[in-house]
Amino acid sequence: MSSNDEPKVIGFLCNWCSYAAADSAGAGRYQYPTGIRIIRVPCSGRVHPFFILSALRRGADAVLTAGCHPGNCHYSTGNLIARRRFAMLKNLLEFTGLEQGRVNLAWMSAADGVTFARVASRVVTQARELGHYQGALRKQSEVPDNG
Amino acid sequence: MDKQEVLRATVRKLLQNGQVSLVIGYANGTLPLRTAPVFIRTAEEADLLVWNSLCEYNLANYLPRYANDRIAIVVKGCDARALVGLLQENQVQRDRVYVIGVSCEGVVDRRQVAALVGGREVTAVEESPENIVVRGRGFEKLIPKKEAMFPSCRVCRYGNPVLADITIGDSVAAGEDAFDDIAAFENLPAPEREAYFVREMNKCIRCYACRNACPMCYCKQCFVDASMPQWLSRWVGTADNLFFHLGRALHLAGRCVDCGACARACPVGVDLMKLNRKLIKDARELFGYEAGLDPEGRPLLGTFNPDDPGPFTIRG
Amino acid sequence: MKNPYLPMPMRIERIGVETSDGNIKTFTLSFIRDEDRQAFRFIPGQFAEVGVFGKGEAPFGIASSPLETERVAFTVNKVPGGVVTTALHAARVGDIVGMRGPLGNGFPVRAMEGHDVVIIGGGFAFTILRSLVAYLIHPSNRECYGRIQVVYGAREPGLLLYKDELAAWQKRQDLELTLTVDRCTAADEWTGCVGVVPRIVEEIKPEAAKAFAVICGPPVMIRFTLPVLEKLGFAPERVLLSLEMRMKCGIGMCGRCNIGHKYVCKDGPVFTLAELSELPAEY
Amino acid sequence: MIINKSDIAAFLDSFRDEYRVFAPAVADGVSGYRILTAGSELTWQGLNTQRPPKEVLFPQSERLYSYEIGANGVQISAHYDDRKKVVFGIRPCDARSFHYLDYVFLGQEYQDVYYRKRRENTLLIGMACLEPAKTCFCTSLGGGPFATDGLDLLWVDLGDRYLVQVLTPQGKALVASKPFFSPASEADYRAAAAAEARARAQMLPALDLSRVKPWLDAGFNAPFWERVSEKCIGCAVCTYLCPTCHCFDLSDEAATDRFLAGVRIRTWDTCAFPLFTLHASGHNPRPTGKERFRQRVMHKFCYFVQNWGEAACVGCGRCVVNCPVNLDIREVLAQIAVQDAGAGMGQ
Repeated sequence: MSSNDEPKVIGFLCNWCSYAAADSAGAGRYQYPTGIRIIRVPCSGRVHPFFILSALRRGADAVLTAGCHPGNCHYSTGNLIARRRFAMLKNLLEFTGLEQGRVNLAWMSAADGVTFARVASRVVTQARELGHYQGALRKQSEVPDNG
Repeated sequence: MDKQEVLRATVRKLLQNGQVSLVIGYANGTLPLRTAPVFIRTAEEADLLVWNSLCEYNLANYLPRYANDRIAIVVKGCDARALVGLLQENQVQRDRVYVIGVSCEGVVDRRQVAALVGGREVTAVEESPENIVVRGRGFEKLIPKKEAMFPSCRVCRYGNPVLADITIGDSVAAGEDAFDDIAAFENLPAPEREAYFVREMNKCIRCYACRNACPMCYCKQCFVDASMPQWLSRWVGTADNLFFHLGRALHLAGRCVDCGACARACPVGVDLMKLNRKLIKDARELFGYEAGLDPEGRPLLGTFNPDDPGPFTIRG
Repeated sequence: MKNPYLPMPMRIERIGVETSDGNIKTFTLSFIRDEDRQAFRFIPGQFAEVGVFGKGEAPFGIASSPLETERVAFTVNKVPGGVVTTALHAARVGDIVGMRGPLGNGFPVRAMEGHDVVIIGGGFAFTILRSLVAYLIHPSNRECYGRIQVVYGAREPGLLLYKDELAAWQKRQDLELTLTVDRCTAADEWTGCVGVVPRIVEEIKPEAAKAFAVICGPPVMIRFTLPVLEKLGFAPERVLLSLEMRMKCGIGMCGRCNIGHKYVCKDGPVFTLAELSELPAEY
Repeated sequence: MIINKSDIAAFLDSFRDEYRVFAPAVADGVSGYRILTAGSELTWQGLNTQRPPKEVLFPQSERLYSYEIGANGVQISAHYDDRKKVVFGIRPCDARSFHYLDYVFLGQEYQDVYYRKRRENTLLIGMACLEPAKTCFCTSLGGGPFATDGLDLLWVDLGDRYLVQVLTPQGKALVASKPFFSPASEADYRAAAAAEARARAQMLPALDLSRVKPWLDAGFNAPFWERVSEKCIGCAVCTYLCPTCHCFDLSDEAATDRFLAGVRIRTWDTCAFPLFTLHASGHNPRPTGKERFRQRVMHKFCYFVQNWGEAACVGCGRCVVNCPVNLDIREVLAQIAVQDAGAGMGQ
């Protein structure tokens, strides 16, 4: 993958932590890769598995979900629900052959600009190493005789 | 009396004394190797009911349709677990349903039989306690039931209904399920696993028989039909088929009771149980959770434990 | 061979907001290709599939006059959850949309010649009736028809469509227009009738003997208006209704808009009450 | 004419340059009409495939056109398929299904260009059924194991060779253009006639459908529909696998890699799904399984007869074999045939 062919990473960032962390990374001038596209969500618990499937289906090379540390959820338990759901999703996707490193979950606090920059770099670097996602969620079986 | 006679007598009485107005059970089908769901409203019709190893449907699927009737339903072990799931999720009111449990030693899977007779048409079938005998033009084959059985039945631990107002039949020994099938698949290299699912997904015609045969798929609007946002393309191809099956499996995570109704309904034999049983295995291993055992319990993904494992979380 | 699935590209020339709630807009489309402009001819009551590229198509009755050949107008109600109507409402002047049509049978304007016409409309469904009225009162057609009475009702004054045109029609001598609303407040400064459409029809007592009645509106309005027309002596063969159904192809192939053996897209959308009484009530 | 079985692979291979050859085959456990890349791949032994042959002419998913919006308007390019095709080994019932699809796609004011281009370029070589299945009921619908409707050629398996019945000018030209055919003898014709008699004798007695249409004409509101549809789970197995079901959906797919570009696609759709008739307003003329099941039966055995003079069913048995809950259309028809004539009149 060349440098102008950067991986596309979708970041679902919790409004109360990682989204603010991304902000403070910017303010603190911590470098993080441009390949990450941020979608703000109210809580990591809002990240339905379909968001992640859909991101992979429609062009993402990797997905990051980031929420508050367990115990620190703004809504008290959203991230704990998210963790269970994510465990099932990640295992199932990898069971069907998805490479490790395509779907990711991280915890951080609002002040963690450095953490955000590091996590984002790690996810993008992983994705770069994996190459563009061309797996089963991107394959289109052609009808053999469809002109 | 054999199970079928007890079943008929039970149903006759329930309808005669007005305890229920409808009974959902199994009747003989129009084809060999098939029974058919039957809806019985009079005591005379009780003689239509059958019990044999071809009672493959999970009749709990029909329950949410009859929210206003007092009904009785015939359930196997796995069906009873689905019913527990429906109670847990408030889709069925316990006091409206009279549960006729029948202890079950496994159901015959038409697909296994077809494979054993080389796809030839079966025109007659006979059942004995240990075997089934199938006949067709120019062949007759005796098949031990274990070989003809739906794969999940071979490792079933819940042949005895976990919930019933009456249980018919002697209790059956619980099997042992080590999820060897899933473990073996997990050990394959990732590209092989992906290639397997690509092949399976390419078979799918998106008829949604799996969804519609599943008692736990009762959503008023399925995500496949949503238009804002539209999750799935109408195009029937690998990617969207996989999205559908992953999405459905994830909706069933912690809810699927391994009854296999979806897989048996599938006209093209997509290996749906691979996905379902992986999630069942993970729910058990990661969270010590099993679906359909406790009507008062909470669904796996509707709850949490502060100590849930999270080895996958990444750090900077 | 003409491919009935290929849309004509059309440019949105004008977008008018019709109602006070902003949920109904009229889109005036102009032809991008000359050959389409020359070929496109329709009769009132026909519809077209209007498509937003990337979102899909939906059927809309043509709201403009058949005698206006430069452009075609559609009045679109934004339906919650309606992908196409939502996308159209988000469109801007200059955007390109697709159009397939005209489709369906339209009103039997030839058979109606020499007759009085009573046009009864309610709410948003008035759009194709506007096309019909415009056709009937056009100088080249007006003398072919007898008395023309129009009753048009809406829930409240702000929800009436085509207000400028209605005002112009009210000034005409050759058209009797009665506007009515279910309710209004003083702030509306409403001078028309108040009352539901069936009651107004009963009050104005159109003469049935040599008239056609045309009804378009919400099911409840139709249900209560039909008995009124029957009482007034309208024969079922002379009562015309336009039906709505979910449609995709518009040409009788995709299979979803049938009522009995008839397809609303190609055998309709206009049916006489007599025809409908022969069909199952599955609409 | 006669062709020896030993020549079949060569016969099929002789099409390769000009035609795509579709023949019944199994792939990943699912049988259907698939493209053969070599004549030697022909191994099919069974009768009806699981997937119907309609997909050769009317694929489950197809692109109708691509669009791209630019400064000067929109570029629309249609995707036609006019490649030459041979469907080899199609069963007589399946061949008849094309005849019904022709009514819908070619017999109306507008023609379906996509279907037409495929249809015009497709030759049908039928294979007579020597051992009809117990689920076959083609004879109830005017067909038969040796029926010829819609076929260019009908082949009858005579053991070491096939008797070839030439049915159309196209079939005649095909036979003339290939070096594999020789004249048949009287004995060959007698053998084929005997095979047909045996095949017919193996079939279950034909259903008497004479009372079905008259009852359906008046039976729309009959209470019958409540019970008969009760076990239906509302999936699309019967309609998708039906060779005559032709309903479809049209939808747009925006490209994910470009702005303002995409395709319009056509995909099979079915009266079994609630979404099929759901209005954007939320109103649904067929709100429950009962109405949707009724529509399927009515469409095939009443409305289609009214519009085209024949029932939209060829008796192939796919819906019978594959229904997840054994809702057997033969049983439904038999029940209708014994319904009280006046039962459906009430509103």
